[in-house]
Amino acid sequence: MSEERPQLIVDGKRLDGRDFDELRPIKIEAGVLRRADGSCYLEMGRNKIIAAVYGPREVHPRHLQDPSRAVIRYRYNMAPFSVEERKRPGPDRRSIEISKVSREAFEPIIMKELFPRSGIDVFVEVLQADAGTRTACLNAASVALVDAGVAMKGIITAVAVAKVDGQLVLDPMKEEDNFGEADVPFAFLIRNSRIESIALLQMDGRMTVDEVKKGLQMAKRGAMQIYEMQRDAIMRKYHTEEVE
Amino acid sequence: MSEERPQLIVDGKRLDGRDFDELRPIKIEAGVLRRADGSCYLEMGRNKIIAAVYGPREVHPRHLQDPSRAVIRYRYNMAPFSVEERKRPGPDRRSIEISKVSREAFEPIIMKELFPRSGIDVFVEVLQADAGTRTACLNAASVALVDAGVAMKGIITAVAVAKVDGQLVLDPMKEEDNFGEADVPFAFLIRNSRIESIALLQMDGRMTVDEVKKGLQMAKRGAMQIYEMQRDAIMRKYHTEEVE
Amino acid sequence: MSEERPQLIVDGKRLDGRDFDELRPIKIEAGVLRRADGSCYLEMGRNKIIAAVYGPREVHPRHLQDPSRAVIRYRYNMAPFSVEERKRPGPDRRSIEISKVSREAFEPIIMKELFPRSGIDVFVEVLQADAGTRTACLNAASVALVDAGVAMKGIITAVAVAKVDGQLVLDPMKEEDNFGEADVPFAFLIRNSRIESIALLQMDGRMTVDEVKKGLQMAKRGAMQIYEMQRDAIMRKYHTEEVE
Amino acid sequence: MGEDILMDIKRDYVLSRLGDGERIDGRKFDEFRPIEIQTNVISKAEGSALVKIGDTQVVVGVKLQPGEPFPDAPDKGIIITNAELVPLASPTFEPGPPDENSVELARVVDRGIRESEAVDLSKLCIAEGEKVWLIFIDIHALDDDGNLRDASALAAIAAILTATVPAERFDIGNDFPLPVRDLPVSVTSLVIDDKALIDPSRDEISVGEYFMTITTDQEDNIVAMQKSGAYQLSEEKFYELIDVSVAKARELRQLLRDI
Amino acid sequence: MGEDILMDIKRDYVLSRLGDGERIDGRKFDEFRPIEIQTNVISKAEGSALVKIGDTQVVVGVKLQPGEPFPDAPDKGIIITNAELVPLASPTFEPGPPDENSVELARVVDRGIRESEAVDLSKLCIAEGEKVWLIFIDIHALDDDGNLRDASALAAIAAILTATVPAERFDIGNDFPLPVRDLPVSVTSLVIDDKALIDPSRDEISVGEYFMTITTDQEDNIVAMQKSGAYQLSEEKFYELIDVSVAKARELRQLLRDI
Amino acid sequence: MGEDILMDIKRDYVLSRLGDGERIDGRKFDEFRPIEIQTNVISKAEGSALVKIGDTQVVVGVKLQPGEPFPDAPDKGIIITNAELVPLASPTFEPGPPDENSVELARVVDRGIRESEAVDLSKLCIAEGEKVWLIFIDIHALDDDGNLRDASALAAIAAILTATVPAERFDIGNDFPLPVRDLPVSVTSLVIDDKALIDPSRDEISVGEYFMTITTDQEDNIVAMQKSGAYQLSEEKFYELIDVSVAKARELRQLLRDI
Repeated sequence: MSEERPQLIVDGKRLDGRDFDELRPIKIEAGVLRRADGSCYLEMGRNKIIAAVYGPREVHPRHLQDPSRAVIRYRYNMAPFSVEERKRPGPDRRSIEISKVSREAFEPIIMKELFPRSGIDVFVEVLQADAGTRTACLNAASVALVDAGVAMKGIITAVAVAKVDGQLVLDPMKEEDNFGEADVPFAFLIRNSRIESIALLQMDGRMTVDEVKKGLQMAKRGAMQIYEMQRDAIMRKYHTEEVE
Repeated sequence: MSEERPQLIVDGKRLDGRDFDELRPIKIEAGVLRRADGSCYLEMGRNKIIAAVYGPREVHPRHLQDPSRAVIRYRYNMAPFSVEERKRPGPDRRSIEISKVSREAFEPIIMKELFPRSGIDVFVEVLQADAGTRTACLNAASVALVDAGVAMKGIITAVAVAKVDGQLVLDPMKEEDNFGEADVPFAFLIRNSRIESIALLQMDGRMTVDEVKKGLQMAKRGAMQIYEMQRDAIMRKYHTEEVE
Repeated sequence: MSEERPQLIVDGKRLDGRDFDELRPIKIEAGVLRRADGSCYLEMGRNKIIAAVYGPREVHPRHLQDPSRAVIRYRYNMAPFSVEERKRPGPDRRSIEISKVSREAFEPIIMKELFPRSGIDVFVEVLQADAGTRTACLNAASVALVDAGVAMKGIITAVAVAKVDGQLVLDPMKEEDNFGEADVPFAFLIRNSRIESIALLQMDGRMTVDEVKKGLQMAKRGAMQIYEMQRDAIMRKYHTEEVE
Repeated sequence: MGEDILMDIKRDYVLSRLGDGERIDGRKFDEFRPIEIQTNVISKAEGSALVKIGDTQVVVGVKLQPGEPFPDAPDKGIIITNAELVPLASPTFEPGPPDENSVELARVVDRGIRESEAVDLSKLCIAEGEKVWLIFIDIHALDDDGNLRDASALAAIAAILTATVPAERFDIGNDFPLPVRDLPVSVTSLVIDDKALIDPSRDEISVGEYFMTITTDQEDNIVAMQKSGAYQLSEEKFYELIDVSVAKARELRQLLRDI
Repeated sequence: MGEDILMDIKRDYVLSRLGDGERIDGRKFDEFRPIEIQTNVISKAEGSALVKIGDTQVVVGVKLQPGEPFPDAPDKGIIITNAELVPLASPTFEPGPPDENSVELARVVDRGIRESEAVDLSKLCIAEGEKVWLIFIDIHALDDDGNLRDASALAAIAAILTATVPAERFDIGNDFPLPVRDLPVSVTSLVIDDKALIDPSRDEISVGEYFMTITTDQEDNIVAMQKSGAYQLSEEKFYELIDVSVAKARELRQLLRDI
Repeated sequence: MGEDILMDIKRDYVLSRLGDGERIDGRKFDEFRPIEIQTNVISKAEGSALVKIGDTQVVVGVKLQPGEPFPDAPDKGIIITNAELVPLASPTFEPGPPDENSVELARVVDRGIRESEAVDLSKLCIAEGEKVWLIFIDIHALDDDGNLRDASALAAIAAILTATVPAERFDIGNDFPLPVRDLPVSVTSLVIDDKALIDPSRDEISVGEYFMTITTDQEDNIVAMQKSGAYQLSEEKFYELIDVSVAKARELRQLLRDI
């Protein structure tokens, strides 16, 4: 099952025909679950993600409560059938790390002080994975939080940049992630339609300082496009509700 | 270690010489343990079962208490040496399921409202297994509960029926269970020496609707015989105590 | 990787040139950690041990508190790289047993009644192992407890004796432990510079009754030497602090 | 607290309507909510289906890979069924290893498929005694609005029906459809006193978790049964449940044939 | 609460009787409760024994199966000893993975068997470096009325004594008795101040878990010792315990010879 | 309680000094505490290092043993990095399986080594597709006075630098030094509002766990980054952190060259 490294950029285009700074097709729908307080279904390329938010609600056991603010949980989880080789159910080290940094991206943005002693739980399931699941999950979680009516200082929008065949590209898909030189997932706080700060940032691979800086600019442009789609999804949901 | 399927019915008799509606030899003794509040040792064919009841007693940790009634636990467990190939200690998926449906068989029968905030624990150990352990355990647990003096609306009596070589048989032993076409464990609530309702019912295999209905009748007749033996065991225990 | 059994005693000397009743070189330093309330680094032959004491401090969760005295924890742990073949992190059955009997060695000596509701935690890490780790850990833990200022009725000093090539020897190293006939770890309560009683005692191997009794005497002589070094380490620490 | 009171109100409402011989959502006692089956929803899986029964949603993915046979069935494929009640699907589900409810769900679905011999395991031997196909059936709950069990069973058999054995990926010949021999269908009822409500919704279950599941094959044989819940089942009710379950299963089986 | 007070009363009673030089059940200080050994109680096991010491009961089952040897002993069988303190046996035992008491129990019993070389492991090699017999010794507590340790050790060696190596079942020659070379016997005492009570009962242990276990082989050698419990042991008491343990072990060993 | 108040006081003190443009221990904002690297401290390990940064101490041991390669890299050695935040090292560490902090620590250190291709894994194949060298990098915290991450990363690469492949012990040729190609160095800063404190001490961290780690190789390329902690990072601060991290890493790398 050893894989040959394919050429990732041919004639200035990527394997799936995209330009360097082009996102994969994105589909976002808010309010897709009955039981959850807020929810979102999101496709980003071949990724299929579903996010649910529960809360603010009581925290059990009690000693986990914080008397002055809400406690945030974020659980990133992959379905066993979401990847080529069946994944054993339950958290592994990778998903523990992703859950941690994702939670930390949301914590300063959620107005936790409004909900003392309570918990806000964000659960995100990867039903189908195709690179960039952590950023796709952050985008879905963001919409689900808005759908749940959780008060936030802005919205989180996430996208990765990669270096493949020496070239910076936006929103890498599986082959680019597997065979590329570097991968940099970003999440941003967007407020008043402006990117205000970096909420999540990881990186592995090898890039020059200059490439990292350029990558950030590319990611920001991509994030603004995703942000518009997140807004649209939320609008559609409200609109539907009004009509009903 | 692949096993040949044997012929299970020869000349209208079963492998061990039993008639179709005949139980295996049963031996029941109440009050066999010192530490437990109630206990029972039971043999049903080659099954060897020991059951203990503790409670009503305090529940720890406190948040598991129910302020209005007793909390029932039921733990079905197989000793590592109880089966041909050594079983790893600890609960597996099968014993988790058996424990759940067995507990549910007892829950409506135990007068839980009499013991608010307390716990009643039923622990059953399979020391030697030979098919029908879940029904044998229910029979032992029932006697142990009576021995512990736990107030109940009746008694639980359990027995399985199986389909082997196209024939319905009562109380299948190992070979019939392994090579038969279907297995249906039943437990009944018996009250005033009458079967009042079904307390546990599972089934796997393949049977016609008509066979299932006939099987239930066969199980009821078997259960009444077991019930007499449960009664006897309890009587013997009380008698012994009076004599002492 | 099957190993040949070497001759362990040659010309009345042990493999490393020691006499039968000679300890390995010992190095003890108290107060080596900043975060811990008390600590000790100890080498005993090629063993490298570090011990830390935390407490008296609050016990969480609360239901583990004892309203009348301190609760003692003792955790013996081996670093994955401390032994020839990498050890999987986390407690195994051997370290669970060692932790238990080591805790029990300290429990009657620590003045627990002085610290109701609180916890005193002793954590000992084996960084490099070369036989006799449990006794080396006890010696280090003892110094760390004194360094933490925990009130005790005396001090614990530990050493093993072994039988190798038919001969009793003090403080066996790896080869003697692997290929010897018996190993007897002892810990003693020393008070007013006198051995008062046995605090820990285990044994595996094969020895005559007489050998066990002689072994105890040999262990006591060894322990008194170690005790002097423990005292020295504590003195040096106090001295340093005064100078500072 | 508020949660408990709400449950009490719901329960009283369900019971009062039942007293009038009605279900709260106006369904007949033997009527399922609307059912929707989408197959091939997960391209990474060898077979998959999303099933909705009312607002209840579940995805099942089937993955296949070569593995060792059991010693007592050296020439047969192996089915491994697992259910994850992920906390996304209900406020009452908690993260962590499978609890008794997940285990029971997986085992009941597994029994329906196994005992009906829905998959022809004898066609899934690669090298006798050495290598056979392992079939992982993973049940992933998305939204539990009641009766996850029938939704899972339906999604499992639908996913199996559309699954391909990925032989090429493992260099062992050509891909072929997973050989299916039967279409087991489970029908779950909620038993309340002398009534039985097929396909109970979450609100109806506020009355109590008193379930009976009966799974039948395409010849109306019973292949699996499971009474779950702390209640007593009368003999008459049991017979009635058998008959209605057989009848409803026939209807649901038609949906599978239409895939 | 009530539990605690009861314990206090028991402890005071035990201590006051001890003050008069007596044990609460009238036994001599070096006297075991009545001992009963039944072997071959579990036909599914290759060897088994039920031991009762007073009201304390324990079953040990021995199972054998082929497995890989340790790299440093390629031609030797392997002993794996496990103890389950199942919650059936005592109100203080909880379900769950083995705690420190189960682990210690298993390890002390294991050491007695291992260090006395009771089983001739060199006769349990099937193919050097590849396959040897694994001996699983499973201790299953039934009723803990004190001194589970000696009861377990006795049941373990009794089960071993009657065990058969099931070679035929695995197609590796004829069955043969598990080769036994020695009869280790453990003797446990409760140390209270200057007294030592052999084979302490549960009520006596209300005073504290101050145990000393000494295991000897049939030539009166010591093969295992374990001080357990938060107490201090004097040198004199230790010597006394050795002598009494050797003497009692001889008596108990006779029971094994009579099997 | 008292603990919390102490933390508040510390935090206020740190912030007030920061207001004056100073760190509490008088360091410059881009200044590390004194660093000490001792290698070969554990003779049982194939490579090892003890690193102290101020009072923070960590040991890393490297063990090697033959094992199976990954199917998609049949001719490459495998790195397995693990971190134990043992309770000895801090009052806030608890015994038990690795929590999210241990996992993150191990993964960030691992990424630095892996992505810089510090170890030439292609030289660690023993038999293609069958056997390669497994490299276990075990991070063992001893004293957490802040910035365990950089101390661990430094100790890991130092241990690797001095490691020997123990081929002789496994009868596969001669021992040889673990082939090292690069010297990744991580630099962690604490981001407080518009300030960034390199190598934060425990007391400084009382302000909040707002970390940014940037790991670079010997050609000043970035090979790993990790923002950890619930804070917002501005673009300007990010650029500034990159520049200072590259510069500091060069200094630290010199320490590695001097080993």
